[in-house]
Amino acid sequence: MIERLQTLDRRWIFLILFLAVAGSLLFPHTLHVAVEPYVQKAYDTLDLLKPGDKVLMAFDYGPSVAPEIHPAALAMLRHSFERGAKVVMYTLWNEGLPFLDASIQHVAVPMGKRENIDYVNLGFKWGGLQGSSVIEGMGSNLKAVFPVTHEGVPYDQVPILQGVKGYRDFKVLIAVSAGSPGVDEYVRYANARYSIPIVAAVTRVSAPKEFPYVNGKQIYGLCSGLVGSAEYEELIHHPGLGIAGLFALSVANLVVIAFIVFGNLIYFWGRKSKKG
Amino acid sequence: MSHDLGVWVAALLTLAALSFLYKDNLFYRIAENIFVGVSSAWVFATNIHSDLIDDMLLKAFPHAFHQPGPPDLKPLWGGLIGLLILSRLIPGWTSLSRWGIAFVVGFQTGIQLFGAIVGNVLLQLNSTIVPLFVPRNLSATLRNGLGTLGTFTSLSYFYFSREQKGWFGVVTRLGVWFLMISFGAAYGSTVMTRMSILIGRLQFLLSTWLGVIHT
Amino acid sequence: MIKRGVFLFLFLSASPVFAGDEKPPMLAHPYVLVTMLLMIAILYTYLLTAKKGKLPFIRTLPGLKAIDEAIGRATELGKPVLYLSGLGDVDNIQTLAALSILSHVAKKAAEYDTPLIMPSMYSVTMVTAQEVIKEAHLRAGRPDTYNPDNVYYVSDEQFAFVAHTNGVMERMRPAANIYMGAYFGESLILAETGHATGAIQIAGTAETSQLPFFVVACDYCLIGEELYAASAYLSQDAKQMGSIKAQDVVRLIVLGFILVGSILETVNLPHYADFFQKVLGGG
Amino acid sequence: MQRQIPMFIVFVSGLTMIVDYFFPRVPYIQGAREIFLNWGRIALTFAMILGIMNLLMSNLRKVALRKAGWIYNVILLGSFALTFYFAVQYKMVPSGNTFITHKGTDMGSSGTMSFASKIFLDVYTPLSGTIFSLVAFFIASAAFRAFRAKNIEAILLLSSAIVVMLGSIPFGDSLFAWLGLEHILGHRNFSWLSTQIQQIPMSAAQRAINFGVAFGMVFMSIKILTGIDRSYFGGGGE
Repeated sequence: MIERLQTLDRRWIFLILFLAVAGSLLFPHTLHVAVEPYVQKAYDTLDLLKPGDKVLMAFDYGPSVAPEIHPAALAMLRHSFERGAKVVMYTLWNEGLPFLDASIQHVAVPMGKRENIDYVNLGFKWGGLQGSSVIEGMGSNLKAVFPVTHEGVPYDQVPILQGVKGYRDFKVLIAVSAGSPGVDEYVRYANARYSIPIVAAVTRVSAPKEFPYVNGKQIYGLCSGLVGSAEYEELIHHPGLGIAGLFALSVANLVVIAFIVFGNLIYFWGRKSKKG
Repeated sequence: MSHDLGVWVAALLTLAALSFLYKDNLFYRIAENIFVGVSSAWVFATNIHSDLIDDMLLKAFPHAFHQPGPPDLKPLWGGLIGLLILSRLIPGWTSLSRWGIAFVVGFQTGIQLFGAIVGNVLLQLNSTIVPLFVPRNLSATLRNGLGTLGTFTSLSYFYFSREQKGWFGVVTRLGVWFLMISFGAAYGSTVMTRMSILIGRLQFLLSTWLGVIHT
Repeated sequence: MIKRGVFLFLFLSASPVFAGDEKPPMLAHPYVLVTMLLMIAILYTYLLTAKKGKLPFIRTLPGLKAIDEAIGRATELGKPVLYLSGLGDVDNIQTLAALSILSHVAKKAAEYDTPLIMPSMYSVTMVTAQEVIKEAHLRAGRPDTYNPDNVYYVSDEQFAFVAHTNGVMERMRPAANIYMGAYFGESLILAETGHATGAIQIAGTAETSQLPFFVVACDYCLIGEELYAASAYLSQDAKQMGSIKAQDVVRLIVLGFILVGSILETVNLPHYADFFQKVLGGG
Repeated sequence: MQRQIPMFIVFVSGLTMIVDYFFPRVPYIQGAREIFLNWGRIALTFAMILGIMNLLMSNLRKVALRKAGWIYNVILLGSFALTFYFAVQYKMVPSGNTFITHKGTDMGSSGTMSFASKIFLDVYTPLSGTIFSLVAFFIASAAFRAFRAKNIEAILLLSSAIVVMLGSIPFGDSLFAWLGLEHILGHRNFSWLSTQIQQIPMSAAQRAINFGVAFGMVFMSIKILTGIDRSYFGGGGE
């Protein structure tokens, strides 16, 4: 019995997890969230924006992690627009473009924002090389990196980009980032050299890596994972995908904890029966 | 249930990829090979557009693309370096290809050098140094003390030129404990991330494809 | 004494920080320059000492011994060894460290005549790895057994690469999986699939976010900087060993800074807090 | 000679970046950074051709030799050709059309989409997401087999993992209200404890790792620039 449990076929574990998550999606509950200080900090930073301030926003993520941070991107974009800021958007991930587009469709267009005046989509530039090349380059000469917008309008003809040279012309950089190139490179090259404040939304997994940067005031606020997204949605009073996924997420977490406990029970039971 | 062919394709591919959990099988293998083919072609094509066309050809020959502005021939040098790297396709030309690689490695290394010094040494050092005792604030004192102790001992763990024995062994052991707590916490916080990806896929299957839930 | 040192440092770095639109100063980022020159000086001191034949002591890293054992086991079982150099291109220092370690692994594998499989995510990494392995075969005295088909490109897309590598693990059942270099979201997919196929697994990465997974799921794991130390340790090359020693000296300096700095912060010496806030912070 | 020229190139291109960073007023070098970065991007795209050639050739060879499972190589080649054809011809003029004209709802839109974007949305996206989602399952299996409390280190690892997991779910606190943690910690609870763990010991250890990684990076960079380390040639140390 013990041996069988100790060498339990992991496919049972897979099945249990699958059923738990699918079940909690089929029978959902609404949960309320308490806001973490880092998310509050992010909110407070963006809340300081004044009408006409320019914001740079990077959509550096792909479909694989979108469920986690895309809601945060939408919420932060909405918040910036609510504060009257003008947003310059781009992506260094070739997979990020559909999400950039979707964000415009879901947030900018319904809010009546005008393309190239209230926001602009600079499109995709391959970050490659850990992104340092592009991220470095954008600091002193944004135009060299993005000569035309995604829709093909030359840089100089875009009203929102008038007089914009590099990072120093923006109040804040919102980095929605799932890896490299992403927030680490922004800290290392954009913040270190041009001291542009960064507000970041990252996956839960890379969040701890950013904590020292937040404590070191290199990042001004951090929204991590689906929970962070949900908290931000709560702060701007606009529930969305973030809050919707929370219940299933909590159940999945409990299942994993149960497996750790279960694994240990078997381990100790096995040791005891060996001794005895 | 969806009537969109695309959604069906996506759903079937999702199931094929998930089937790997049961065991390696025909469907997984098909999905795997489709994925490798599609993704490499996709990335290649995107890069051709963004770097070869936008960054090189468009700048060097704007008129050919009906764009205004004087031609800037500098990006063609990038193309030349690229051709150098490619030259290894010709037998016996491998050394030329190293020249190209050397250029890329060289300037990138230069940037990483000061990037690491600024971002990861100086600024980190700056935020590590905190007062060890804050008057009339026990929690801040504890927090700063523990944090400094953690950084100090974990950093000692990576000291290579001394055997981890005696008093130094005690220090590094403490460092390992801090590392383990950190790894555990990172694992715990990752569960959230990864589960939300699974949730995203299941939401797609249950709502977009089957239509049994509404998100 | 410390105060004088601080003032010297301040004096050296007295020029203003470079700002984008102003006319740039002759010397921007002086503190960074000083730090860099200091590090170079330390490196060269220890390189010269090591070159004179005085090899510094470096403690053993358990994961490294395991590499040789794992290759040995693969040979006994008649199964291949899988080596991944991570998801970075050659411009990533971790990849370069991984290629350095590869040169050792490939030599061992060539000596034992065990096939080494290496799918790669980037073209240039693939090309470089091919050269590393070819040369390892030469050094092992078996140039004939080098098979370039075992080192190949898959796709620049992370998960296509992973999907393929998973398939390789399931089908070829390598007896040893060695993951060195930069890894991201896929670390646990690789490590758990590898575990299920019964392979010995040795990992090494400097990606902090992925370390937990490798630590939990692999048999051995090189943590952070150990990855860089490993390549030096394996080569037993005087210059590489000297640089590890130099790294340790810098570490001591940083430890000293933390200790002294915290104490000075605590007693709140005038000028001192300013020094760290403004001078270091202004990088 | 074979080694000297590339070493020289590495040194010069690296030094240019360093000089540009520290001495921004040096003529000729000023602005070299941007130009080099641009060249690097272009060069690496050329380099991609090496990999693509390798992929295509090895698969073609397997098909030609009718090696076991060659039909899979046909699938790979076919999907490559199809995607490449549509993706590359879609935006021949760089300005103008959008590469992906996906304007609509989340990930399942209809309307006027190019075939290239259909491939992206219906093949690339689900596969990438699903392969990634496998991690969720492996997290559970690793939790079951690898988190055994064998020694102090393992106990620390698993207890901090459990606390953080409980702390990050919204009802983690209420679930364990019966433990009476509030009475011991005041208003504080699991989410508080989890935040503390992440902010103090975890942050400290991560910082130590980061320091080490940075030292490694700095020294490796110096070694590469000065030609002490030549692993990028494929030659190891010497």
